[in-house]
Parts: sequence; structure tokens; C-alpha cells
Amino acid sequence: MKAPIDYLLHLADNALVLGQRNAEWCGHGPILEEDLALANNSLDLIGQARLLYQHAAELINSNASLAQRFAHLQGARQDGRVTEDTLAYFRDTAEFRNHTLMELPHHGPLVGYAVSERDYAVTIARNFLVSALMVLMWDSLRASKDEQLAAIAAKSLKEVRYHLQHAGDWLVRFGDGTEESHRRAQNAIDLLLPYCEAFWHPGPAESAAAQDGTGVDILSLREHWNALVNETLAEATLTRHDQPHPGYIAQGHTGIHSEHLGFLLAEMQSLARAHPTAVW
Amino acid sequence: MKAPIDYLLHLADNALVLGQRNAEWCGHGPILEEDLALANNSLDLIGQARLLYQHAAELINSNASLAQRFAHLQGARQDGRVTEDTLAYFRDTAEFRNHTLMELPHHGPLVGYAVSERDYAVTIARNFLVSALMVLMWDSLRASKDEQLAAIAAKSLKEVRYHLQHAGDWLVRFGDGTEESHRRAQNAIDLLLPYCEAFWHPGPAESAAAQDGTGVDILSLREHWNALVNETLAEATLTRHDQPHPGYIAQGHTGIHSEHLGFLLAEMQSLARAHPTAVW
Amino acid sequence: AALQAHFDTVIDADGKIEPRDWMPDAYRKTLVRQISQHAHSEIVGMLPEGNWISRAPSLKRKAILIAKVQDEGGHGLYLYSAAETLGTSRDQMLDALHTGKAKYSSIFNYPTLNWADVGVIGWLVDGAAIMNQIPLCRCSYGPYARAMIRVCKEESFHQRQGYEALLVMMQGTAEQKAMVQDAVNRYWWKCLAMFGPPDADSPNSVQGMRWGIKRIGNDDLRQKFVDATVPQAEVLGVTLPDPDLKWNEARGHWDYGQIDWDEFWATVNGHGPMNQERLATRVKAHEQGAWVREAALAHARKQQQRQQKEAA
Amino acid sequence: AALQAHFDTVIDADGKIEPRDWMPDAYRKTLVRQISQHAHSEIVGMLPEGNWISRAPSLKRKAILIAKVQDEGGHGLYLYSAAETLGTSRDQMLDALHTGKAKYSSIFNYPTLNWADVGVIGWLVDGAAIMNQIPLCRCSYGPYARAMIRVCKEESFHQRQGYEALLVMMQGTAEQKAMVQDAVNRYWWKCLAMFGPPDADSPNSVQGMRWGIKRIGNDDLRQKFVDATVPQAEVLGVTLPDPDLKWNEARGHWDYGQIDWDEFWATVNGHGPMNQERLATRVKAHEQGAWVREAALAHARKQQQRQQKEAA
Repeated sequence: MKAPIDYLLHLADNALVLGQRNAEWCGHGPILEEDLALANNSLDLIGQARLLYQHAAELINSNASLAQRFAHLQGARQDGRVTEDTLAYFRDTAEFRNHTLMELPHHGPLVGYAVSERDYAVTIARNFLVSALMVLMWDSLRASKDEQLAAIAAKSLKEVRYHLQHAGDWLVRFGDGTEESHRRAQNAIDLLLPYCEAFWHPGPAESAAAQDGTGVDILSLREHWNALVNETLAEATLTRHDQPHPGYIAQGHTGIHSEHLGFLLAEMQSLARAHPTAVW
Repeated sequence: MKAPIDYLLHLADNALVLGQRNAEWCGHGPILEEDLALANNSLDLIGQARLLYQHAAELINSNASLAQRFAHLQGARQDGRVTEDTLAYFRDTAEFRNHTLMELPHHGPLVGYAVSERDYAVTIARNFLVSALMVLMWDSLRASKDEQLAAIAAKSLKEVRYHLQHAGDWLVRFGDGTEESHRRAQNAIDLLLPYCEAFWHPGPAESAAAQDGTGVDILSLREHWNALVNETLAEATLTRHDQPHPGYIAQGHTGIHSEHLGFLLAEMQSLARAHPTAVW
Repeated sequence: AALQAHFDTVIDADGKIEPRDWMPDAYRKTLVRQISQHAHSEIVGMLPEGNWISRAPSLKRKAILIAKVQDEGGHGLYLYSAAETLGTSRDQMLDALHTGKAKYSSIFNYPTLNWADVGVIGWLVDGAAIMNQIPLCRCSYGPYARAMIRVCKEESFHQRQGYEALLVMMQGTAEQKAMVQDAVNRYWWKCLAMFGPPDADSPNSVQGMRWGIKRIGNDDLRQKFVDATVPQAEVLGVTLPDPDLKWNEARGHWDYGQIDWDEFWATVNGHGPMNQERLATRVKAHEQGAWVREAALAHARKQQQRQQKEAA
Repeated sequence: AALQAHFDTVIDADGKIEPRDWMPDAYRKTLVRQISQHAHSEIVGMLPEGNWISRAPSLKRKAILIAKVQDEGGHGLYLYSAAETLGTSRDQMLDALHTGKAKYSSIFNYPTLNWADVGVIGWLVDGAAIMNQIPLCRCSYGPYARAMIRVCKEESFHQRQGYEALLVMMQGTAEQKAMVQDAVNRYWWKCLAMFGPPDADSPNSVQGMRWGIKRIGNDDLRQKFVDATVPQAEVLGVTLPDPDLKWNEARGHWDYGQIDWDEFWATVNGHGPMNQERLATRVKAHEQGAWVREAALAHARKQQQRQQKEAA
């Protein structure tokens, strides 16, 4: 049994986009050890994305109606078949299924074409919030009826456990560190928590996957996620202000993104798109 | 008579790349009037670039060996013919002939993938240094043996005179303003003046154009440029530190750029390259 | 009282109030609020379209877009000037914007996600804005009315440009058509909401009508917009995302579905997708530009001192 | 004197000096300078390749590149550790880098301008570095020698990966081949210069040889590099940009042209194309990371205090 293609793409895009973001620190980290840790995180995520895209590509190549749906993606094909790179490098913004949270830049709230210095607190806070989810997701997905997905989950679980540890440790250092680091961490948490609301509003693909046993009933993880988050925030002396308000819930996972993803993809895809038939 | 194609591209790329940079301020300027002034500057430059690319495209389309040389550029063609957009959107970094100065971001010296806040002093200092050159260039090019180029020069001259006035006025305000504005302006001038050395080291296309009367003997403008620059710097109480040193002279105009142009083009060309056959 | 009477006479005769004329405080306050809100909308409205300048897919479109965003900045400038004739400085108005006291059009709290958004903003957003603004060209306050005449003229030009850009895209590749449809899907309902809540729920309308500041009700304007737009959408070949949209022979108008007013109010009240981003971007531009403005002031002061010395 | 004699004996016997052993001040100073310079080169060297991570043209290449840059950071880490065994802290070394007192390999003052630069850095720059570094695996200072064994192993892996990436590109499109040739054209001469000035002009060499820190002369290493690289270039199908390059039957080596030492020294002395950018980027990363390091320290202090309280 195979998971729905959009569910695989959702998982893959989450990993790729966050991996791409975290790699931006490479050579610019606050301390050499963190350069290495972020590179490691990024490597893990891109590795997960590759496995998921490969799985998705197989599914597409072996299914006529899916092949039709993705027929407009002509780049990076091999013998006419879709590859992991076709999916990563030739889909447009609206075809990406990652949570909006993943694509946000490493700074406070600004429009897509603003520029600003990177803030490591945003990086750490996001890695913490995402890893807390993914630890639970991959743990559950080990029981996916999609055996390939289950195998990917088992491998990924080990990696994100480490990511969670790393980000959580730093979040505590920031929250319970200096006045400046506390302020930055609190701002980052305040900025990012509302985007996490989207976790609990699954799109059609996630619901379908939960239904047929290839995916996870994400709402069943909510309490556990809250516990993980609250525990670390408490240790970090940080506060949760995310009272549910009747406002916007991010919709990246259904293809409606922020203004940031377009710029991320423009850069990421630039070389591949300039040479769509090339092999690298 | 027609100017050498690489000379036309040099002039066009200068205008486009600086126009692209200056447009980045749109919506982010320090004062609404400057948003408008920069947008205006950018519009003028992009207008100049269009005329020059159109001229270059005609030349390419009517000359078999040039058509061959640009045959690899397949995007944005019309009835198989090269257009202004083919030249702007489908050439790679190494094919651009603009001065390196034009492509630098609006901040101090950093590597290509660093991020930093924009500094309006860099913007103003560059516009001043470039406009001082272009006022002289366009003035001379009105006598170009390439009549189309001469006509473009006549039109452009009026525009850059205004650009020079605008940037010069602000440079004086900065230099002779507050301590902070003076410091920023001096840093910007120190950063950018060495890139201006490249003006006086013409590439083969510029030399060929000077020779056959379609271009300008750029070295003949040097003294006048120095006078223009020195006069405003003096009024701005800013200092020229650009003692000639035996170091690197920027080579963007021969295709060897800084790390910044690649990112600028990746963004600028992203949409056009994603849809190479589209008409907009 | 004589002043009030004179004011009422001018208003009743559809005449113009000018800056030096006496006017009721509430009139002045309402106008400052409305004109500055309009000016803020122009300035904040530069951002969603500015987002695509660097990526415009042809040089021609890039030039058109820069010129358009520049026009919006220009509108902002003369609207701020119009408001200043009422005795409020631009700094005061900007301060109200940056501290969240003043509003701007809620439509700009949505992101621009593909290139067609630029065209759709021209066609639908500017189109709706024009519907709202044309009556203001006859507004009772002279400087505002005159500013609006110029604004409306330029906005009509932008609207035609936006529509034309979409026409070209709809004759293009499947991907281009999909972009246009996607943009229309995201913007249609937000544009209907731009006319404001149903008249029944709109408290400011009555007084505004009396003063000749507001001249047509929200629902009438909305209906006018729908009636004008449906045939344009057909020519374009896009589907407006409303299953309830159908011609009502009896009314002689297009019927349309229910607007999600909860979503509208959430966004107006700060919880839209980009409220934080738009405002923070404006604040940041202003703060980071402080040294530039200070330099200009400092230099002007020095110049003045030098001139005074010479004169002495 | 006895200590000096013991030191000389160990050196003469090709033995290892360890951190706790006595050593002459000049030996210690030379080692700190050389090891920290090497560490700095690894750290600064992350930037030219890091420049292409975001744009790597396939996921596989992206992963390989991140792993490679990460390895370089790792080399930096254990080289800093090796230098610390000589009594200089990482902070002191970083301070020397950031204030321009310490050098790093001049090759990193050139920009990476196309994707093939990444492969060429692996093939030629890492290749030249390995030639320089292999002798250091037998260096007289134990921690340095052991670090270099690990570094060389990983660098050899990187070199093969770089060469392999170029092989694939040279089997690709005309544009891909042009990228490789362009990158080789820009890097070839800089790589030859990496071995340092001709031995005749290299003042540090003699003492370095005596101490077993340097074991082979610059010119010999350079010749070795040229001889190894020419056949690889042929297999690859690129032209090395040197018209004087030709096989000298008599010498049994490849002859090559004149290196532009003026350009080399200009770059070493701060006037290369990217000296300012590379250093400013490192300084900025360090300065902007200050609050992170302070937070870690502050938290550690708090933790310690809490533990002491509990213990008390």
C-alpha cells in the first residue's frame, strides 16, 4: 500500500524547505560548533526529503493518472521518468505542500522582499517546534501501512530526536540565559507558535492518509506535542501566548504559502531550471 | 554603422543591473520622496536597458555569425528571433558585461550569500559615482557613429543628469549632515571607489568601440570624472582614499563578476526561466 | 452658529469646503481619519506589488510595475498633503499608522503569491477601489476631491493595464492560465469585502452621507462592482469562485454568495495572514531611514547658518 | 640546555613532540602560527563553497556539498584543538584572524562564480592542499600530525568527489562543459601559487625543515602537483590555461609557465578580489553570534549556581 502522493510531498517538502533554510547558516553561525550542528540538521532533512521524493517519484512513474498529473514537470527526468530532482526543482510555489512555518526566513515578521539580519533565536525556536512534531509524527509513521514510508520514518525518528534535543537545549539556554537571549527567544516563540496552528488543520491529503492507515491522525498528537513544548518552555522560563484567536491559519500545506517561499525556490531552483536537461 | 555587440551589452547590462538594484528600495525607502526618486531612477535605467537590448537584438537577428553565437539562448524568442527579454533573462552570470560596481548589494563588503540590512549611503554613493561617469559617457556617445546608439545617448543624457544631481545632493547632505551620515557616506565611498578603477581598464569590446568611433575612449573622460567626483566630495567634506594600489581591479565588464550577480540574476530571471516559451 | 449655518449651506448646495473655511471638528476629524487611512493604504499597498518587481517576467512588465508602484507612492504623497491642509502633519499620521492606531485597506494584508496577483490587483483591487473612490471626486472637502480626481484617473489606467496583462496570460501556457485562476480564487472574495460591511452594519455611513463625504452605500457599490466584473471575467476566461453567482433577471443584477465577514473582521482586527508583516516592514523602513532624515535636517540647518553668517 | 638537547634528539630521530614536552619558544610560536593559519583557512574556506549550497543543482550534490563544508568546519575544530595544546586559546586565534593579524590561505580570496567552481575547488584546490599537507602527517608535533592524518584522509575523499562531479559535467551539455573550463581557467594559476613562492624567496622554509614541520620544498611540491594534474585534466577534457605547459622528456616532468607573483602578493597583502568580503563576513558572524555565546555562558553559570545551592 502506498501513501497519497500529496502526503508524501507534504512530508518531503517540509524536510527540504526547512533543510534549505537551516543550511543558510553554513559559514555564518554564531559559533563553529553550531555551524556544524545546523549543517548536520540540514543534511538529515535533505536526506529525508530525498527518500520521500524518490518514493513519490516511483509512485508517479508507476501510475498513469499520476504520471499525467505531473506531466508538465519536464526537468531533471531520467529516461522520461520523474526523479527526486524533478519534484524538488521544477515545481512552482503553489505546488509545494510544506507548512508555511518551514519557509519563514530567520528573522522577525517582514514582507517577502524585505531584508534583515538572521536571528539564531528564530532558527532554534523553529527547529524546536518542528522537531517536537516530527518526533511524534515519525514515531507514529513507523506503523504506516506504506512500508517504504514506515522504513523512512524509522530512520528519520533517530535523526529528529537528536534535532529536538539540540534545539531544546539551546532554547533553554536562550530563555534562561541573558536578558537579550530571553527577549529574542520569547519573540521567536511568539512569532512562530501561531504558524503551528496549521499542524492541527490537516489538508485533504493528510486526512486521506490518516484514514487509510498510511498516515497519522495528526490531532491525536496534539496533546503530546503541547506537553513537549510546554515542558521545555517552562524550563526555558518562556511563556506561551498563543491564545487561540479567530484569525488566519497558515495554509502552506494546501499550497497557499507566505511571500517567502517564492524567493527561497527562485534561488534554490535557479541553476537546475537554467539547465533543465542537464545531469549533475 | 553598428557598435560591437559586447559594447551594447555592456551598456545595457550596466543599466539593467543597477536598475534592478535600485528598485529593491521600492516600499522600503527612508522617506516616501526617496521611494519615488529611486523608482524613477530605476525606471529610467530599465528604459535605457530596453532600448539598448532592442538594438542589440536587431543586430543579432540580422547577422548570421552573431545569431550563431547567441543560438543557445532559446527563451523569450519571438518567431525564433532574439528579443530584449532573451538577452535580459536567459544569459548566465558569465555572459553579463556590467561593471561589478553595479551588482554590489546595498551594504558593506560581505560574501555573496551573507545577508545584511540595506544602507542608503551605499545606494547614494554608487548612484553618484555611476551617474558622474554616465553623464560623460552619454554626452560623448551622442556623437557615436552608431546612430541608434547616439539617439539612445541623447535621451539617456537628460535622465542621468538628473540622477547625478539627485545623488550628488544627497551625498552632500550625508557628508555634511550628522556624524552618523558622514561616517556611512565615507564608508560607502571607501567601499565603492576601488570598483570604479575598472572604468579605466576597458575590455576588448570597449576598446574596439572606441577605435571604430561607435564608442567612447573612456580614458579621455577620466580627468573630467575625477573633477566631478572631487568637487562633490569636497562639498560633502568627504575624503578620497583611493590611492592606487597594485591590487585587484574588478572585471565584471569582461564577464568575471563578484559573487553577488549570480543571486541577483537568479531572482530576476526566476519566473521568466520557469516559463521560457511564455509571452507576458 | 453662523459658521455652522454657512457650512451647512455650502454642504447642502454641493459646494466645496476649503482649508481656510470654518468646519465642525467632527467633520475635520472624520476627514483626517479617512484621507490618512487612504494615504496609508497607498503606501502599504506598495508592498504587495513591490514584492514582484525584482521578478517581473519581462522588461516591459517590470517597467510598468515600477511605474505603477511609483504612482501609488505619489497618491500617498498628495493624499498626505490633502490631509495636512486639515492641520495634521505627515509625521503625526505616520505615527498613527506605525503604532497601529490608524488603519489601512485590509486587502493588503494578503500575500502576493504569483505573478498574476499583480494583474489581479490591478483588475479587481484597483477596480473595487475606483468604485469606492469615484464618488469621492465629488466629496465636499475641496483638496480631497481634487486629489481623488487625479487618483481615480491614474487608478483607471492601472486597472486597464492589470486587465490587459491578464488577457495576455490567458492566451498563454496552461501554467500561465492556472496562475491567473489561482490569483482570482484568492482575491475575489476579499475584493467584495473591500466595500465594507452591509449598510445595515455600517455605523459611519449616515453622517458621512450627510457631509457629502460618502455618497453611495456599501451594498450598492458592491453590486455595481459585481455587475461590472462578471462580464470582464467571462471575456478573460476565468471562473469567479462563487457557485451562487447568477444573473437575476428580476433585479437586473448578478446575485452573489455570502461573504465571510468573520474572516474580514479577523483581518481588519489584526489577525490576517500578513498584518504583522506589512506593518513591521513599514515601521522598519521608517526607523532605518531615521538617520537619512536627520542628515537632511542637519545639513539644511548648517546651510541656513552659513547663509545667515554670509548675510550678517 | 638539557631540554634543548632532548628536543633535538627527538627531532633528529623523527620522533614526536607532545604537548607536555619541553619545546623551544620559536618552535611553539611557529606551530601556533601555522596550525591556526590552517584552521582559519578551513573556516574561511567554508564560505566560497557555502556560497553554492542554496543553489546546488541536484539534491544529491546539495547533500554532498553540505557534508563537505561541514567536514571543513570539522577540520577547523580539531586544528584549533591541536593549536590549543600549545597554550593558545581559540578566542585568541579568532581574534588574530578578525583583526587581520593571522592569515588564511589566499586561494579563498577569489569568488566562486559558477557551480563548477565547487568541483574545481575539490579537484585542484583540495588537491594542492593535500600535496602540501601529506608531509605534515609526519610533522614532528604529535597533535598536529595526528590531526593532519584525519584531514588528509577526508580531503582526499573530497578531491575525488570534486573530480567526479566535473567528470559528470564534462559529459553533459555545452553549457556545463563551458562552466568547467571557465572555473579551471580562473583557478589554475591560483592553485599553482598555493605552494608558495619559489624556495629561493621563501624565508621560513629552512628552519621549518630543520624542525620537521616542513619537509618538502615549495617548488618540488608544485612540480609534483602539476605532474599529477596534467593527466587528470586530459581525462577530464579541459585545457589548462598555460601555453607553456609541455612535457619535458629530459627532466621527466611537465614544464609550466610563469606564475604572476605580483598578483599573488597583492592578494596575500589584502588587495585580492575578496579579502575584505571574506574577513568581514567572518567578523560579522562572530559579532552577531556574541549574544548566543553569552547566553550559553550565562545559562551554564546559572546551572552551576543552582547545583551548588542544591549541594549546599
